[in-house]
Amino acid sequence: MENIWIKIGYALLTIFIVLNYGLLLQGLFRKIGARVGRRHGIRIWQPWVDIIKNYTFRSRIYHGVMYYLGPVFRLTGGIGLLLFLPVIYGSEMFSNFSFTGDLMLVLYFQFFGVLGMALGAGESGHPYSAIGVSRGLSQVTAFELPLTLGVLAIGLQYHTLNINEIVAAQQGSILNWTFFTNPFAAAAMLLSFLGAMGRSPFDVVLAPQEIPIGPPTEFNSSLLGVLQLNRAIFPVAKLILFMNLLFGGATNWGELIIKTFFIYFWSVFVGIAFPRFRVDQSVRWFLSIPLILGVIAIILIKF
Amino acid sequence: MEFQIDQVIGNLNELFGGKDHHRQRKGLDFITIPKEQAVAAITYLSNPEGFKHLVLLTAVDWLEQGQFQLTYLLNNPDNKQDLGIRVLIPRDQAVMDSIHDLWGQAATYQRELREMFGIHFPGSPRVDQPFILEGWDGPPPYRRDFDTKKYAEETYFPRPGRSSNDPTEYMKHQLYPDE
Amino acid sequence: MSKEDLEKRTVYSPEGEPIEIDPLNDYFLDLRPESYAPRNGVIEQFANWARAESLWVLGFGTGCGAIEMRPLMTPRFDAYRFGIQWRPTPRQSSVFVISGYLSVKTLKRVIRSYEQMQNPKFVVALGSCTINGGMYWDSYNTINRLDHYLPVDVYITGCMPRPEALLAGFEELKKRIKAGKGDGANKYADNFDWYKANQKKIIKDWDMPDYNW
Amino acid sequence: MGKINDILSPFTAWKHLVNQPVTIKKPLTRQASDRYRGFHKNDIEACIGCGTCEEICQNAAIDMVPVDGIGTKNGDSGLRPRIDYGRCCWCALCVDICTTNSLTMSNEYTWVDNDPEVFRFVPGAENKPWDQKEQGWKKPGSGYELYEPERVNMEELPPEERDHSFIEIVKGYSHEQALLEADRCVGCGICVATCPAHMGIPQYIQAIRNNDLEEGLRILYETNPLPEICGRICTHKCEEVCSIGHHGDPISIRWLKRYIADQIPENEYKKILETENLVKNDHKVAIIGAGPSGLSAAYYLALMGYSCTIFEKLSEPGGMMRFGIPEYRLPYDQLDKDIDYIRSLGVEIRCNTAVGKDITLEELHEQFDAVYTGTGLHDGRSTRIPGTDHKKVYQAADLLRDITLGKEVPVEKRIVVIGGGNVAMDITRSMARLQKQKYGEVGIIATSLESEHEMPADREEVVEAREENAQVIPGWGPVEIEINEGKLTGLHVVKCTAVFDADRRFNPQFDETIKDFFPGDMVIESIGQGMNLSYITGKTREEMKMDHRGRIEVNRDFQTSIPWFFAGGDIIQGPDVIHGIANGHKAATGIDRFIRQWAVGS
Amino acid sequence: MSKKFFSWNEDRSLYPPAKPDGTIDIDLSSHKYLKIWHGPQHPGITGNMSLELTLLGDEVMACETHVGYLHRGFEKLMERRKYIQCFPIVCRVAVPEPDFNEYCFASATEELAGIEIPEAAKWLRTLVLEMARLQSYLMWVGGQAGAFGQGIIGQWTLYCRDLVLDRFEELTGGRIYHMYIIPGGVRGLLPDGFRERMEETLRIIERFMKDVHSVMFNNSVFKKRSVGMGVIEPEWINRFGIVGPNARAAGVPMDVRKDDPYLKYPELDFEPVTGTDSDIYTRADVRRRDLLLSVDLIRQIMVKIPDSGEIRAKTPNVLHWKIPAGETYSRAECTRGEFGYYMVSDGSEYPRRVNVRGPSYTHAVSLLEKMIINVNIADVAGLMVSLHTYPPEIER
Repeated sequence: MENIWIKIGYALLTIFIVLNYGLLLQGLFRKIGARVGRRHGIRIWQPWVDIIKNYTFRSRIYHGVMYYLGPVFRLTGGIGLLLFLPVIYGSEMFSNFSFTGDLMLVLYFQFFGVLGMALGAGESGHPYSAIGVSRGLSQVTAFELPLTLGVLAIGLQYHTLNINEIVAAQQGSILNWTFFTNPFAAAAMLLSFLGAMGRSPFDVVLAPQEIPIGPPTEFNSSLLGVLQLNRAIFPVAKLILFMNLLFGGATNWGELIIKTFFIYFWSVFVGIAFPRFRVDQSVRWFLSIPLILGVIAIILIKF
Repeated sequence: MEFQIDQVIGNLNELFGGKDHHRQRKGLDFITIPKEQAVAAITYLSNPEGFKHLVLLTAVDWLEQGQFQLTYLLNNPDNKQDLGIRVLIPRDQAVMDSIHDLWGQAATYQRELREMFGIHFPGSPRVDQPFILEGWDGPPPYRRDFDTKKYAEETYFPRPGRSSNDPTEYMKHQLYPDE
Repeated sequence: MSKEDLEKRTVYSPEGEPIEIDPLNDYFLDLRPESYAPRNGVIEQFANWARAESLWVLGFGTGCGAIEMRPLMTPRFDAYRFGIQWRPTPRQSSVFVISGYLSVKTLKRVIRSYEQMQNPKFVVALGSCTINGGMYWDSYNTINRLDHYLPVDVYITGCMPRPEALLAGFEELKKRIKAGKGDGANKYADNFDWYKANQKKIIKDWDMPDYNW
Repeated sequence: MGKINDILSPFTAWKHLVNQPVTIKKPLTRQASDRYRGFHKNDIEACIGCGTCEEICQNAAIDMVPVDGIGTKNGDSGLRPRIDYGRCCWCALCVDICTTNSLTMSNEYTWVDNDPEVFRFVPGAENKPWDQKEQGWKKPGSGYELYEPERVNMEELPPEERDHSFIEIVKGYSHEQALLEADRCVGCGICVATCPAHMGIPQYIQAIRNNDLEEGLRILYETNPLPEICGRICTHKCEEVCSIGHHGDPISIRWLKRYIADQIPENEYKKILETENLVKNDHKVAIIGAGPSGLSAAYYLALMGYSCTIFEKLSEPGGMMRFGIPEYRLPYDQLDKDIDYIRSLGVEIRCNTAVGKDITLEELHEQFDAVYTGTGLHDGRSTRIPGTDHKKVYQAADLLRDITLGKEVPVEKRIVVIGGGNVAMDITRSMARLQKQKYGEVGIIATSLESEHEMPADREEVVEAREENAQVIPGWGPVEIEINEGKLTGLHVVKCTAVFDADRRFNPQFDETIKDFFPGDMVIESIGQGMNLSYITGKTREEMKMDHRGRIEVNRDFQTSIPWFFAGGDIIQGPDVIHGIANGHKAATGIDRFIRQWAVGS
Repeated sequence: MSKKFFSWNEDRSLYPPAKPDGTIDIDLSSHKYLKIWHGPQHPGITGNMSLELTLLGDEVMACETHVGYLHRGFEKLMERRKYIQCFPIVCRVAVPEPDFNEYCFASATEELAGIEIPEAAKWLRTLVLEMARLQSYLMWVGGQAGAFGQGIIGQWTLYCRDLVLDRFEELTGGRIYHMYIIPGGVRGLLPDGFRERMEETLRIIERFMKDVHSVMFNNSVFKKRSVGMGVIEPEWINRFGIVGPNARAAGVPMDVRKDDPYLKYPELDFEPVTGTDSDIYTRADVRRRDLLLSVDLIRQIMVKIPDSGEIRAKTPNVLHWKIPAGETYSRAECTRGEFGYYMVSDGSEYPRRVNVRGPSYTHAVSLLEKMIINVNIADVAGLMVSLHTYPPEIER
């Protein structure tokens, strides 16, 4: 805590590990999805090559300053989220910049990237981007509601907004996990998590069948590379958040990998089996069951 | 009342001046109707006679006779009967009444005929909009007097370096070089 | 956008300054692309390796051959394991598979898509039709020689080529890229006037609708 | 309940996670199916370059190009298909129509290149990796034919009806039959160069298909003024090289030609051929011999406006066609039809006028601007074996002539014919008929040096001779004619093992141990004929250049070393009617050229 | 919260609906409305065509179908090719289903020429047509699921389709373009061991189709997307020339195989598959059942098909095959409905005119333009796929 530079160094190390872990997860789950489709799928190291490739393009399209800033904001959202999460519970090195009340900031960072992306994609002037952004924002807004209710329920349950403390409260036994102590909040959050991960049935934002890949449609070359970096880091950050809030955090990397793998697997598990909702359908869906679960969680905690 | 194709043909002959009836096979007949009566005949067929389904509408270019033949192929689904209505229109005044109000897809057919044959159907929706071609400045390509091979060779310049020999001439030349 | 919007006219800026515009020439497809010199040595080699091992194919089925793309993407042939993936937007793709014959109408869209792709970009041409017109050699609406309109990296013969042949084509493309021969984008930029002249010779209607893909 | 099921049931997709992927491990080396239509192969030795593949290709993908190491010869154009894979669509129609079955496809399918110019190749001539591949598309069989390989059967008189008379055996095609037969032709034109007269064979067959016989007749007369004759007795070298014959029966080109000529009456010829108003010039040409080459020369000269006079030694024109070929093969009325048409163009034929006897060559030279001779081969050659000087040993040519002239010919009960050519068959079958007429039964043996499949006679001649109860026993060499007390009793023969030596020279080998004896009362020799040039005398004879085989030397215009004297036909080319016609035609152009030069010069 | 808020099948249109004649009251060119080009370079479009959509919010207010990107001028090209030379090119008219083109062209030619094809050829043709239907449906099922974002179905069905293509390759020598049904007959008998391999393929297909049924059709999200969506009103059937499964899903048992039996269909035992609701789901289900019917029909055919026999009738030399003057129309039931060739001969070696009647022509242009109004942009791809259109047969 004394030397901020050491802390920054540790944070960079975290980012590096998380980036590679994120890319590994990406490759792994694409391979798992491919196996369900009875094929081999990409090589496990393909995500790395894809990123490198995108940085080796010689030219890029220019759409204005905000267009450049969009991916930067998006990446900032991902890294920001990660930086305010305690990654490994009880580890000095990997607790990042976690502080009292960070849960609120983390919730904000979840949204931050989306907004930044919205600005950048808007600048590109592409109608697919516009449609994608509007879909994305509506959906994010919709799933944030049950998510926030769940988070609030957890906050109320543990009387704190500090993630570290929430993790600490879950130590000792598996049965101490919020997942078991507060099942309604967990259910509400895990259902919103499906939306947060942007997989089927809630992937209408990117929906290649209607608006070829939505907001990032206009991004290319290294800008796309930035987005890909975010796509590696951001999900892992979210996984860590959910792991911390619901599954008792991790005291070492091995535990983290196992827990995050299964949380990620939850979204893939659903994603493979279902087609996607239309955006109005997904909004309605989030505002029905998950929302009710969230409200129940709050009510149960409060009364 | 029992459906009788011969009676339908008789009615067409009598009411609409049909002629040249030809039975291609059981269930498929062709008949020629004068241009002026054609739409009335088709309307008549589509309603009381039960030819509810327009199978296709196309044209044949009889360049030598200076005529376009429009073929309206109607189908009577209940009685499994097809009837081709041939309508001959002059090539230099290729105008025909539209039937888009009878069938929705007729408008598409008429748009295609307009583009590909240059047959005009006044009143048909979007009939003057390009349908298949874009930026086409030649004659309507399905007309017989348009030579697609010549056009293609002039426009898309085939890859050079090919030449062929006629076996007959080549053999004569090789075997009897001094003849 | 209506036809009148595309005619030559004078517009006035908010300050009242007259501006002559010729939309067909100003807006569409005439932006001169730049030619980029490759970097030196190991860096370029590494970049080429990455480019070769991560081929993002633009999902634009221009002709019959597109039907063999699906077997490639699906379990039987599974091109993903060779680093070949499909991408729906041209801006993010690096490989353009011209799947067979091109009608003039499609060629226009193909050129537009191609020009949106970023340097370096590669073109794989499938089947006889791209080489010398194929079975549509005498058609008034299809081009005969693709290399007149776009620089082509690899031709795969067949009508249509089987998925296995396509994979062989992609392997050949990888080899070329790794050897630093995948310079189609620069070639296009260097010979831009020639390509444009050829394109304009057959595409009579440059009235490109307000496309968005 | 259904709703819950709808939520849970999709998760069953995950059961596939534990199954093995169905991906093909090594797609690049995967074999296509046995029938796959992959890249082309061509057995370049079997291919004859007929170009039918080029003809059927709807993509204009095939060019016929010369190939190193493949020469042009009769029945092989020397061209080979070069396929442009910038055009090909792998429909394999070229394979299915291939007349020799040489073109096939492998099941190889991968060809990748950066250069668009390389996708053109001559299958079989350029080494390609797939040349050795066994699998691939072949012609399917099972009744699958794109053209009819079997010939339309020509109706003939049955043996019992024909073996005692000289009426024509071959009935000729009916309209339907001719259409069917003409339909089989693929129009490749391989036959054209082989035909000595280079007749427009595909064109007149096409005319038959189009039912435009007048056009057909015009095409015939462009190169052949004796279609009725050729349509019956031509040696049809064209049919031997016919591309269809490589996989099926060759087209009956001869019969089709006859069909055209048969259908049109002679009195319409002038109108159809537009020869009603020929413009005459004032040059005159003398022609010696009214055989095919003489008539041909006369016809084309007449067309060019020359006044021609033919001097014929015998009582009627036609030469060998009339006096060498029996009537059952070539009826005299048909012969007359062709000759009469030529006459009708103003050609004068002086029969019973022997040059050298009734008029000398010098006289001809004085009276005419040029002289063409086509006197043919009329003097029978002898085997010169012991006994040939017996009076019961005859020459086939003499007998045939006598039969035509209506003279009484000696017919014995048992006859032996020496020879395996068409003339031998002619005399055999003629004598057989006479025997049948005279004795009610046939007792004739034809024997030849050549073995069954080497016999120079047309196959159908041999078959028909046997049908008519004549015995044809090939493969024996005559050694002696047995004469017992002045009476001829038969022919001694020994087995002939080979007729030609390794260099294809005539050099018969005999196995003396295997002997046979053919009993007979008379022997007819038919081993070829020689020419009689005794009418060329004096200064002409001295100046005339002869080659080492004793034939007159001519240039390509059939002009001898004496400028005004042209020669052609059998005396130059050997016995063959179509060669004679071709020579006559060429000589006519040569004479025309000579007279023009001469006229200009003087 | 009203019940309406949770209902999925309400009338979603909040905007002025189109009038019966298809026009709308608002000015689409006023730049207030978003114009989207759905295609030609677009993963949501089937093949190479495009829809020009004018959007109000995310609902389609107007649509124009643009075709012609695949126009090769077949009908013109055929006029300068001999009949046999047309044979290799007709299969290219509809790329995913070439065999119906080959059959219709061949049967029209044979009818005009007065040729009866051999028995074995008839069976082989029936087999090939059913296999073509099977493979086309298999690809379509994957497409329909994919249009709604479920990629896994396409992985399975395209694998199955590839197995059918392997059988095609064995039988016909071609993978996509079979060029097998030649005027006069077919181009080969069954290869050795074909029956066993075919049966194996059918078993695999049935197994996967069971999974497809439980994963795609018994799927709450898929049902939410497709039930009640894109309904074809019964009165449109004749009005827009709707045929095939699109009509059968509306309860009209329109099937050329029954209505105008051709080849060996009279000897096969089957009933046309029909549905009642005429929405996307029903159409998908009708096609799924039709697919299984094809599997059943192939089994029936494999029992009756002869192993030997003549495969091509005697025809005149194809190089100069003149067809007697006349005109005819020959049809077959393809996966999209009635596929037909109208052929006019003037007695020469070349067809005077050949017109291809592809069912996509009516489905993808006039019908789609009508149905797409007031549909959410997200449903456009699904709706379009559910009409099962193949662009190459529209513009030919």
